[in-house]
Amino acid sequence: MTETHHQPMDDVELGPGSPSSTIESRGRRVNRQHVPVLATLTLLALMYGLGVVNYEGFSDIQVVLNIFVDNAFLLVVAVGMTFVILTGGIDLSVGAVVALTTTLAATLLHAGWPAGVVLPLMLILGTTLGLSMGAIIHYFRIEPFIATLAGMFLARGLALLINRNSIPIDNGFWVTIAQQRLRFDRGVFISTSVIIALVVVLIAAAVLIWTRFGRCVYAIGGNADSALLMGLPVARTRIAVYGISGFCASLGGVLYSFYTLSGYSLHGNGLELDAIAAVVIGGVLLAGGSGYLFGTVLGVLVLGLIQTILNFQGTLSSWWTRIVVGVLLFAFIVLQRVVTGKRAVTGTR
Amino acid sequence: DDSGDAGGSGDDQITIGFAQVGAESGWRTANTKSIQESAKEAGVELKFSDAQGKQENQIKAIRSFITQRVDVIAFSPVVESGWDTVLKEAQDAEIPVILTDRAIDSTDETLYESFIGSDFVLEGKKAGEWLVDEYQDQSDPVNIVELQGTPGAAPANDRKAGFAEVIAAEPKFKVIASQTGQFTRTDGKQVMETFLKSHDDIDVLYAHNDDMGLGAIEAIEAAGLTPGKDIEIITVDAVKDGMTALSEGKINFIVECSPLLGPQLMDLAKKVAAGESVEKRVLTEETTFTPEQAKEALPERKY
Amino acid sequence: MSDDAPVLEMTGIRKVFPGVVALDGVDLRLRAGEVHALMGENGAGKSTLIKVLTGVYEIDGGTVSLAGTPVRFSGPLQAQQAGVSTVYQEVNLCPNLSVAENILLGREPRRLGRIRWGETRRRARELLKRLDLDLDVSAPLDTYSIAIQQMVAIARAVDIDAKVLILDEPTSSLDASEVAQLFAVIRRLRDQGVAIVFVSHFLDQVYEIADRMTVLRNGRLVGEYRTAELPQMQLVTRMIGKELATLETLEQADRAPTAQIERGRPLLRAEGLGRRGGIESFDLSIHGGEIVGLAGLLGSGRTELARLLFGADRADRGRLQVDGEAVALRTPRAAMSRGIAFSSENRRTEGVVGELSVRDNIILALQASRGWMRPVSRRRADELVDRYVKALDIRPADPDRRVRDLSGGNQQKVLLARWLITEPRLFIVDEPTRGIDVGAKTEIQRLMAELADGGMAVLFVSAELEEVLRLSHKIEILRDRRLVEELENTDAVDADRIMQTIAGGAAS
Amino acid sequence: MTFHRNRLFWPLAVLVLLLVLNIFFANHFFRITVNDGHLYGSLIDIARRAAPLVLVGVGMTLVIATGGIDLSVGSVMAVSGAMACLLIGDLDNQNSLPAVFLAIGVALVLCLGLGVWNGFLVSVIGIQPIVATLILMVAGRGLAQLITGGQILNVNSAPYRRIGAGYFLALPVSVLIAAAVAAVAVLLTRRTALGLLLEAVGGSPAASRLAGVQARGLTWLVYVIAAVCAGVAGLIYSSNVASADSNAAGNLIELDAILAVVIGGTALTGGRFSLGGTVLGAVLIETLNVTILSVGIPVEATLLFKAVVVVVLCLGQSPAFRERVLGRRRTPAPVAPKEEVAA
Ligand SMILES: Nc1ncnc2c1ncn2[C@@H]1O[C@H](COP(=O)(O)OP(=O)(O)OP(=O)(O)O)[C@@H](O)[C@H]1O
Ligand SMILES: Nc1ncnc2c1ncn2[C@@H]1O[C@H](COP(=O)(O)OP(=O)(O)OP(=O)(O)O)[C@@H](O)[C@H]1O
Ligand SMILES: [Mg+2]
Ligand SMILES: [Mg+2]
Repeated sequence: MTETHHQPMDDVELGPGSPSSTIESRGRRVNRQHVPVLATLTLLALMYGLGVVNYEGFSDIQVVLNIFVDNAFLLVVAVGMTFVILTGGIDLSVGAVVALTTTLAATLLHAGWPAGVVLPLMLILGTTLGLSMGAIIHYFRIEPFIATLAGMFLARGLALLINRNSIPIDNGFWVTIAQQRLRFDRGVFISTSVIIALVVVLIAAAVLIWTRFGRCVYAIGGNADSALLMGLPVARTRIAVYGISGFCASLGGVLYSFYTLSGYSLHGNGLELDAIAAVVIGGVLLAGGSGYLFGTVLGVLVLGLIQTILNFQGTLSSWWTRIVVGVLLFAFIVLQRVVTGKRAVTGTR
Repeated sequence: DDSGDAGGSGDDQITIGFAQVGAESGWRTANTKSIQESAKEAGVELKFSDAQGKQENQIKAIRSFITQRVDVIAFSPVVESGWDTVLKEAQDAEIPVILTDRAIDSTDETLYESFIGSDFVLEGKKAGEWLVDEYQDQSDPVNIVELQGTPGAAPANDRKAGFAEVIAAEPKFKVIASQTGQFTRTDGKQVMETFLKSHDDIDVLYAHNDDMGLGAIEAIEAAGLTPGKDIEIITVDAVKDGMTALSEGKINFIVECSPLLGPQLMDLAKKVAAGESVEKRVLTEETTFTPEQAKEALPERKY
Repeated sequence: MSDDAPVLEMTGIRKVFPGVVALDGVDLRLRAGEVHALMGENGAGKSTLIKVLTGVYEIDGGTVSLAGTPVRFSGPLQAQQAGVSTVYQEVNLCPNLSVAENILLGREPRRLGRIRWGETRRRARELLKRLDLDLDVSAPLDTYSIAIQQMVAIARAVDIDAKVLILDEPTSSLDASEVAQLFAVIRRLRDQGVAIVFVSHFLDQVYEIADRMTVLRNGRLVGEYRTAELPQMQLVTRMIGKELATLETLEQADRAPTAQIERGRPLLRAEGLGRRGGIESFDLSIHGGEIVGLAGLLGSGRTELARLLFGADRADRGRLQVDGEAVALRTPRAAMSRGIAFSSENRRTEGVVGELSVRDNIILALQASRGWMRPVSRRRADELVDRYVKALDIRPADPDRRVRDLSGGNQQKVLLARWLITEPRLFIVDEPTRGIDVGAKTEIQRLMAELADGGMAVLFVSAELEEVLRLSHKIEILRDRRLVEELENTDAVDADRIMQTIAGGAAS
Repeated sequence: MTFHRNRLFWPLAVLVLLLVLNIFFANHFFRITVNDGHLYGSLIDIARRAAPLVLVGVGMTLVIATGGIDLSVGSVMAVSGAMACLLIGDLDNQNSLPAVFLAIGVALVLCLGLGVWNGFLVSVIGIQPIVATLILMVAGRGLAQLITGGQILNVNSAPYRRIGAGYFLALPVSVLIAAAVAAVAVLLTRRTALGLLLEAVGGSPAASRLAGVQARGLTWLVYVIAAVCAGVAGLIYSSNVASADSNAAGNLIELDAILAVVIGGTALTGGRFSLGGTVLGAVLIETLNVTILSVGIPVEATLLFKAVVVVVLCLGQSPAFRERVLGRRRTPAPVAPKEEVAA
């Protein structure tokens, strides 16, 4: 069922001549599990090189940093999505939760609530929504796709109900964070959101690799029934995973509101698809149980890079833009397949 | 941080980075085309980016234009709020910004040089004024149904608000149903079908754009009624198809919202790049059409 | 071994599935330090009883008490926490995780909340060593055969500090030496005072290890007995509810009519066939009417060999002939068109399609070989399905029931029926009697023998050496993924002789 | 069997509820009159609106049965409408029947090609369906816009108009087409062995491969069918308003289609499917949309209303919910949700 396997990284025993390799081919397999990620990385570098060669100013470091600046919120959302997808689920509500977060935050800030209250409130709201969807999915055995679709309707509906117009945010704290730039030499900079996003990535990666909870996430994705029979806390984990996704979505929403300094019920439209695409491009199996968080980061970068290239190209009409996005995506995924030498999902063991 | 000291490259050709909303309607495509063509004519290099309706994509594009050090950045904001951060970056990089078609609600007016485009509220008002005028002799209630644009989009909000403001003056005007038709023909048709079933006393239809109006016409015809007679129709935009219908009397009144900003934009951009001061608000030249005017204007309608 | 207060007591257990009363009024009493066998035919309700006990299913009636206090577990997690550790029937592990993780999942050694991977692997290796297994514990579980996975599951359960250890058919695909290892562990635990529930269809094993047994029939309690007081024949009678006259006759009569078939042109002939990382090049020919047995230890490559002949995996060297004609079997489909059938040892993931009905599962292979445009008519399907449901005694005999709701043994029968209706010329069966009860097992063995008499060739893979010996005309012996010897199954051949070769004695 | 009927009970109940709700808001909701020689009324509207969704849903059901998903259906709809309108718009005589048929044929062949493309990516290259079809979802709409040049293409062809807005024997042609396609699909899957084999592939790819099922070919086939169904839906959509709007056509229909499939009792994990259920689901969704309009739910609240209906429906359908919350003790399914626990 699953084709790629992941292996917790451990510095202690992966070295050559590891005593555990009873059969020689096994020693090599450990590395083989990293192949998809390595391949993605290589292809990413290749694509970047392509941009540098073709476009003036592409080699500017700021171009790379901008990808992070512009996609910090997507990265955070995708991290949450990774947890969900690793259990074999899916969360369609994230885009709408982003919208709800920005709208509600903007409204409350506008009404004069202090940032110190609004910010945690938003995170709690997202997490709660996520947890409730998780509970419905787990206890009532509703397909995640449908439960989170309803969540999407709900969140966006609420956002629309609160205010259908876009609301500017002028709260001091918000504005400061939004416009705070960490500058390095030669004028290049990143935003606070990038730091937040990277911290989230690191924590999430550590959780997945080094905690029982993280391993249980993988186990559920491998085979939920077995996980249950093995005595793992399936209910808790599955619900928590949606909670995490909800948390990440609302944090993503907060970053989004830093990014645009506004709240709007149509923000983050289609963001869920971007997040899913990023996760899957990064090598996580939609069926669950396999993939790395690092892959997700790469996936986000791939999407960001594609868009950067388009912006640098600057001559494409609207429709060619779409077609080229499709073609680049296609080229990337197929090359990824070729490099990793994976065979068809259907009909392989 | 002023190491990369801004655009303004020595040669005479200027580069404009233009971040378009998307290609969501014929109107928008005409707008894009106008800008592309007039850039070519004006000898301006155009960097074009399509945001596919997403604000974040537009911000990314603007940021990318900044790194590419274009001379002028122009864009049609997807929404009103949320541009301060990136526009400040542009300001820091000393790249002037021009807004087209839609405004932003920033309090800091120095962030952009000029805004060129239509006034949606005014459009709504024009529509309302015609209606008031049309029904001035009548004292019976006038039942209006409204087809709104995409919920939350500025043209939808403003056209609704402007219209509402004007007709509020007279209590005989009653909006008995108002739903979104998503700016598309199909939705316009389907929503109208339902309106016709649930209300049999509709006098006037106000659609936020031509396309929804055109869809509604089909629904009205299928119900065995005559559009323009049994139900009077007001729309906004004046695209070619709408004008045709207007000239055939199926629509009664169209408020123009012109997409042909290209030439005006190029003029502005050149001035701005040269450091000249320009007007903060440039209105596009727009008018309104009655069936007779439509018949005249139709032959030279480009879009 | 004493009659003191039971650690665990179940009384009057009732469990109803839609349309089936799976358990009704069943009692089970476990005492500390005993091995208690749970006996019954396929579908008798053994696995259900275990699942009801550990909270996988809700109980519809009856009580459970642990050390005198009534309990009702909400699930395996809670059961484990209360000291009831279980290996469920069929391997229930996560194929995507490493062996080490599968053993220690949920109990990984930690420091400051961070899993210590080195330590985890070390402990996993240690646990496996107790079962005399040396695996690469960082390899993903699904690189190993079902038998190994079963051992891993056992290692996992044994590691849990438990008062009660439940093993549901743990030995169904283990061979003699693994079973011996397992028993050694069981005895050690028993002596430490653990109460052990053991389910198996191998009567010899039961008599070897169990102190006491509870017999179920059709979801009802037949009785509880001391093993020493219930002779094997009586046990069988209790299980099936009638005298089994045929069993004895079969034990004797079904010995293979040793090798008197004509060996003309072989039906299938492999020369130097092999696959990297799977099995080394081997030569093998199979004739019509012949039963060829594969013997070997766990992981010796029997399954790999069988899969090559069916095109389930692709050979990367060597030649294959069917009816003297060179063929390349790239897909199962190609093999099927040559009249070859294959029933996998891994019935849960590669065998039955759980969501589909018994009928659909049975006609699946036949239908696949006809293509979708030529459906098997409903009447024909019903006819075939009815015949095999009867012939193999699939219970419940309801073709519309979802296969996943069948008991393990009955699923296996469905799988066999699927292939039998295609009337193959060569039937490759990998562990066909896994989890099948005594009655049905002899039935299947007889069926194989009969079909071979009718001209069908059979490649018979089984971990149970006796079975191979009893049926085969010719035995191929594998060791370390290499075919090391071919033996005619004459009277001179016996288990010891084969074990010698398998163990790597002087024979090769 | 009873199991299936059980699942469809809830969608049916909700459907009836919505219809009844309509009576209070729409005059003569159930009245069907004859207008211009064809039937006219709210129910007819619902049927007409549901036609494209039924078509897309039928294709989607088959794809989902194999354990896949097709996100590109909306874009395929756009492409098909754009192509047909482009060709017809170029005709000298737009009312020439053969020419219109030819245009439709070309559009459908194009869609077939897109289906082949999707199927190729999924079954041969082995890309996960959601990403494989995401590619076409993005690029396909671009393709449609390329065809129309970003404009709305108008046609003025009476034969073409009949597909989406015309009537045959007083019944809407679009409804007849959708019904015919659904019927053919049912026959195709239940009278041949296609349904069984698809369910086997979806239920367990590994097992069906070993049983000799040609999973690759079948998987490929369903994507082609899905694309052609979407193509027909696209024709209906564009014919309905006699124009091709490559932006709006089929926008977000994939979500509605998947919703319809799930409401109809087909599991997204693949395996057993129910085409009848999907049709019911599609009709339910469109009834919901019409109800929102006729009840006059404010624009801001429509999404909330939809969310509530979906939640109620799904909870009602969930045996676990009925058991736990409504306290109806029955059908105790195993605790673990999707796969096999029994053994
Ligand atoms: N989830 C289920 N739904 C419906 N019926 C079930 C379910 N699980 C088991 N059954 C039925 O309950 C009965 C008992 O099955 P069980 O699995 O307990 O048998 P068993 O004694 O373990 O047999 P085997 O030796 O073949 O494993 C069988 O008739 C089976 O069909
Ligand atoms: N002791 C072992 N050490 C390492 N790998 C093993 C071991 N046993 C089995 N394997 C792996 O398990 C896989 C399956 O082997 P195979 O199924 O052919 O064995 P088998 O002879 O059928 O034995 P059984 O099915 O009884 O386990 C092989 O790929 C082999 O690498
Ligand atoms: Mg059992
Ligand atoms: Mg084997």
